Amino acid sequence: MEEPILEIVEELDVSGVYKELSHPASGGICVFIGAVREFTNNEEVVALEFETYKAMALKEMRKTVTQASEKWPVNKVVVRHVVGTKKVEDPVVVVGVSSAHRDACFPACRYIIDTLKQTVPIWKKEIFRNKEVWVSAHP
Amino acid sequence: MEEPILEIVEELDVSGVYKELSHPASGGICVFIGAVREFTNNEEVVALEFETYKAMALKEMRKTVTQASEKWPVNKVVVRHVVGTKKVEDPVVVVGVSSAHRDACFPACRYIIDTLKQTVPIWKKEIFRNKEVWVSAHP
Amino acid sequence: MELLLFGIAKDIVGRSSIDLPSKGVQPRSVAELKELLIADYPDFSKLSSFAVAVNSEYAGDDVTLGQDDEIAIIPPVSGG
Amino acid sequence: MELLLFGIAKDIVGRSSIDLPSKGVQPRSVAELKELLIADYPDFSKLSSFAVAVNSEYAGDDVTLGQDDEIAIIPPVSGG
Repeated sequence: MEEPILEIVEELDVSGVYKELSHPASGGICVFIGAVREFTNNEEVVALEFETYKAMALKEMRKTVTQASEKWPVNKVVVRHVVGTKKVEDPVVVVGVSSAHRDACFPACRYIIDTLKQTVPIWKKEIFRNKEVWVSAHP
Repeated sequence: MEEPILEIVEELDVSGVYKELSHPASGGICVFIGAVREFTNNEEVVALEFETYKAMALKEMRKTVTQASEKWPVNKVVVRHVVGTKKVEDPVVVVGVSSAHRDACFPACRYIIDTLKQTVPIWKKEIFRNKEVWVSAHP
Repeated sequence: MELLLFGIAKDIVGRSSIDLPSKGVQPRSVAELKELLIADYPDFSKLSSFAVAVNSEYAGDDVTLGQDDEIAIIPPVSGG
Repeated sequence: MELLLFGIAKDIVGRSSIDLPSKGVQPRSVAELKELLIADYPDFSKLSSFAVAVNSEYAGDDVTLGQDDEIAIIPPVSGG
């Protein structure tokens, strides 16, 4: 695996991710983009606010990508997550993996986004019309 | 599912696929890009040449996408495949799916590319330095 | 009855389409068409497999062929 | 010893960091820190869970805390 691109950014432009993942030995590229949805449990979401513990988030991203590269033969990896306030349809995270065959890039991409959501210290507050809720904070 | 975008194209620009898949009810977008690899069985590939039976290819793409939309709740789908001669690192196919959650877009995207490779009448010739081979034609 | 040829099928026959009947023989079904092709072009029997499409849909061996059908030989596909 | 607070932990305490010792009590381990926090801010006991990071690594209850460690409260994460 080449050195992965791991970033916390204020603005996320996903249009160039393909170029970053392109590689002469990669026949397959899998990209996941997470975006702000309009409704949560039938309540209209006005915005999402993301906060992170940046130094630790980058460390945890690196651990996750290393684990993925030990499980599957991947060539290039990009993980970018936003901080700040995001509106409906804005992208908030992009995970991209390139590998020789799609048997590797699909599960590696899925593994990285699944693990990121469980371990990387990033917190999301849902802003509704009349309230704000830190996601998953309470049982 | 909205009307899918199904195309056979001479030039494939994947940078705008995210915008085409963006949707207020879609929290997850999964994109697969197939690209030309440099080596097949340790032989250097100079180029790939793609040929298609276009009318049938578009029909088969539509069947595949319909099947995927019956299996998983997807919002938008894009399938674009190239024809003509492509060089190493050129993208040759893009499959993109957006859905409320990633539990739908990942398997739907995988299903579409897997099925496309089995049923859609597109043929690939590998051009090596000293020979040309129609892929999968012979046992 | 026009027969479209793609990929290696085109290379075997040397043309991208042929008119049937071939040598006066008119295939009435997909199975007969396949037999006819293998008889005329033995290289078809060396392929991993090949399918036939009638009016741009995969067609099984028992599908009958009509004068106005668009028929295509579909060698093993390899897109993506 | 500085304690960093994020997400709902920041809201509960009302600040993004606090200096320890708190009320003269100096936690010697992650477990002691958690007890201290819950005693001072009972709302911590209402969370689904919360973890502690020492020098930006997740730390189990028995990890000891030194004066120069960077310690952070990690409420349930929800990125992506």
